[in-house]
Amino acid sequence: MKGALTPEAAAERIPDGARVMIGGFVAVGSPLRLIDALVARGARGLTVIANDTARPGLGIGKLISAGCVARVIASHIGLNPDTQRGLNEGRIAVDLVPQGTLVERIRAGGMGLGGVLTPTGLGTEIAAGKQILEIEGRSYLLELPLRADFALIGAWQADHVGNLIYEFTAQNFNPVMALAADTVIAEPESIVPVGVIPPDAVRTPGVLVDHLLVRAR
Amino acid sequence: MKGALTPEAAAERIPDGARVMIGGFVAVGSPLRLIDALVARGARGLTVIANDTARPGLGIGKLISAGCVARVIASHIGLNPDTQRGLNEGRIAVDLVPQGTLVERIRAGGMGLGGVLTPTGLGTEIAAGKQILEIEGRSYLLELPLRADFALIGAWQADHVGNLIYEFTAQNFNPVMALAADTVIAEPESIVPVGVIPPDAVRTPGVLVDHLLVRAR
Amino acid sequence: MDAKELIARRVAQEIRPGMLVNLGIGLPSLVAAFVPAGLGVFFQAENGVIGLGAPPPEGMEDAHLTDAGGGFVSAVPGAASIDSAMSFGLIRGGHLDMTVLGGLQVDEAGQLANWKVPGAMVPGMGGAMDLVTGAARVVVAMQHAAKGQSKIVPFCTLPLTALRRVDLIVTDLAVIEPTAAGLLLRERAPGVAVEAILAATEAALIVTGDIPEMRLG
Amino acid sequence: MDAKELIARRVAQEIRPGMLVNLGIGLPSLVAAFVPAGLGVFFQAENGVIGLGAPPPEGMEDAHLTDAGGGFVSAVPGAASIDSAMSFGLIRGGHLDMTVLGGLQVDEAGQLANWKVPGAMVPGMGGAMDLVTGAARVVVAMQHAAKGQSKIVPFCTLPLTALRRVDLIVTDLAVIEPTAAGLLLRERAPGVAVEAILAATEAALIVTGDIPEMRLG
Repeated sequence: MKGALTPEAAAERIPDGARVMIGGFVAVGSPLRLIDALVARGARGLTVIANDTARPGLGIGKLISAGCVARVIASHIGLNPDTQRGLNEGRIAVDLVPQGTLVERIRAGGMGLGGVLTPTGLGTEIAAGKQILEIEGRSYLLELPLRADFALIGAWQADHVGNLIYEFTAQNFNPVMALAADTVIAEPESIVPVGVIPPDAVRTPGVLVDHLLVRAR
Repeated sequence: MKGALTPEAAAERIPDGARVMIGGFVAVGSPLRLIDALVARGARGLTVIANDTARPGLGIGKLISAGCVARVIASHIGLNPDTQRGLNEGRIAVDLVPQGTLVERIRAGGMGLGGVLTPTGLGTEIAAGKQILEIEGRSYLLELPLRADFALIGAWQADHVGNLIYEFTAQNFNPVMALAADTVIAEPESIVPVGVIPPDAVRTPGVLVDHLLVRAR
Repeated sequence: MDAKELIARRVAQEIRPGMLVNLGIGLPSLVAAFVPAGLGVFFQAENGVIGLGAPPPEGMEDAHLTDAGGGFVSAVPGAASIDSAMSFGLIRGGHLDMTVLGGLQVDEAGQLANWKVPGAMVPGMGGAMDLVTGAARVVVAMQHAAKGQSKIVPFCTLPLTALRRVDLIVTDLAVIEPTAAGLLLRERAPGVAVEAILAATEAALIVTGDIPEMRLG
Repeated sequence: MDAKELIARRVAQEIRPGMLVNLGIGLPSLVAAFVPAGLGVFFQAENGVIGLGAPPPEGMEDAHLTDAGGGFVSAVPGAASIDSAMSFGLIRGGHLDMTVLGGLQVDEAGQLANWKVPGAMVPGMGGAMDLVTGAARVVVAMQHAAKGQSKIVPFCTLPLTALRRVDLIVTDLAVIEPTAAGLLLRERAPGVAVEAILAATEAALIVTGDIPEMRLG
């Protein structure tokens, strides 16, 4: 852990054109203040890797509507007509990835594995151009690892060394994304002294977190 | 969850020649009463998939010394001279697998993935006969998934629907093994009513557990 | 009884004690209301909970506990929070006993299309490709026709969700079982004649013997 | 100062503030005692804890909290429990800043052999292959010779642990840095002459300029 950042300082570090993983599922568990700061900075040309693009006016949907995003790698954009419109008008490139493949590709990128061998997508249009391996009599698609320049993580609580815990369905993609980016910035709802989060409760070890977002004022 | 079993009943269900994953690391986190019951039953010809074979008289070491084991798939046997002797005398076949590869092969078997693409082992004797894939300019060994007939899991606490939690380093291989066997039997140190283990604390969901071992008398 | 309730009630009859079941958003999510408590069934939401419960009392919503559509839910006693990697490991690894999904088309091979209408609507596959590929049993719950067009067709013209043949189709008119020989008509909705079903179905249906009315429990 | 303490003290000088460090069992585990508190260093044990601490006070040992050798340890404030999948994901994914391992041989290519003596001793690689492949920095801590035989050799005759060139070798006689050009002699133990090191080393060493005595902090 290298210290705490204000949302503004965090947004300044994330340059236009950066590749950014953002946790959350329809904005549940998304780092909402970090997203607002990127919109406020007027970020441009971001590649966003996330489960979905939420809804207009909500979470990642704000980045879409504000024109911050050039490319989306996600499993679902169906709740956000702005993403759909950007795709149709050629302003936003969209790579659709099955949700289970997406999380596993991110995990592979974060854990030093060369790819993911999955039956998901075989025989569908997402298999186009991909290598198929026959292993012990079954077929698998080879899907490549994903990494990013930044991972923006939403958490419920952090301690002073960056250990993170999550609540219920707000966990989703956050733990794997914390493994797969050069710089990891976590936005917890509260920050507590070391020892408050017991070792067995930790879901993301602090050694993976570069910066915490300062507490909300 | 299908109910609780006595150690004797559990050992009766595990036939000679079965392929058995056993959690634990030098017996820390191993299901010790299940192991004792297999020894008492006089099990024969087991294939044991585990991190290590512990020490003589301890955990999996008891299965080795009692002649229950025909084959070991493990990362380390160095603390158990009985395993070493069985190997040298041709009584026990030993497949040595790097620890990180072993856990990932088990996870792949449990999660429906076709294999593991890892740089670990490249250029060493364990790469012999294995497929090597070049992906984005790097080389990876293709390691195959592992599954078993039974997984014997050591846990700290279970609730009545089989949700499991672990303590400190007693977690180790137990959570992945709970994914990768046809029948999963968990041996918790205590069993508590539903609701005592909060949802966010659960490490192995009860839906993965077929049987709990009855409480120790 | 309206069409959606009829479908949901019939699908509920497919659920056996102790199953782990995933319900898609929209129509499939209605099924839960018709599954008797006490069956020991756990509902999984792919965004990260095993043990999804009914919407919470007014004013007790938790922003961190939602279903895959982003709607507020609760968690039943014995629930477990999981991250997306575990969620899709359960799905892809065959640990999910049943999934109930909506459909755009199902064809005579029993293959499903439900994630894209080229040129019109590209919501994305979300978890559908993993669910159809990995679940032990796949039930499609949908209206028999949309805009006067049969959704049960000789050959899917929309992009496939998976190669896998689904196990059952439940519509407001009929229950149909895809088999290697083709689509078997199993049941008809109350008061609906076989001739009416055949007339409303673009695909060929196999009709043998007497076709009973739907079991609605 | 005995040979092992000398090696451990010198290795401790390699550790920088905030690092995540894995210490192998045996000699490498002695290093922790010479790393100043307050550096913000976390020690990882591959069996499942980040934040390994010194042995607990007599009578306070926890059977579920051990190091990779099975010895009782404690956990420092801010520690996190992890399972084997996360543990080796951290190692293989490059999240581990340094590993300190014992060795049987290191050769002029900087390659390490430390897991097998064919026909004599087959302890297994445990986590060593993953650690050497994945850690950001690999330090070998070993006696310069065993039974009068140099352990630093022109070419490893024992099975390799990994293809990767290790970053530093620290022995009771010298500090040696493997490079693309060969093995650079960097430091000599207090009171040991360069000639004595060369005489005790079977491999060729590159000696340029004045070779300082070891920094021991």
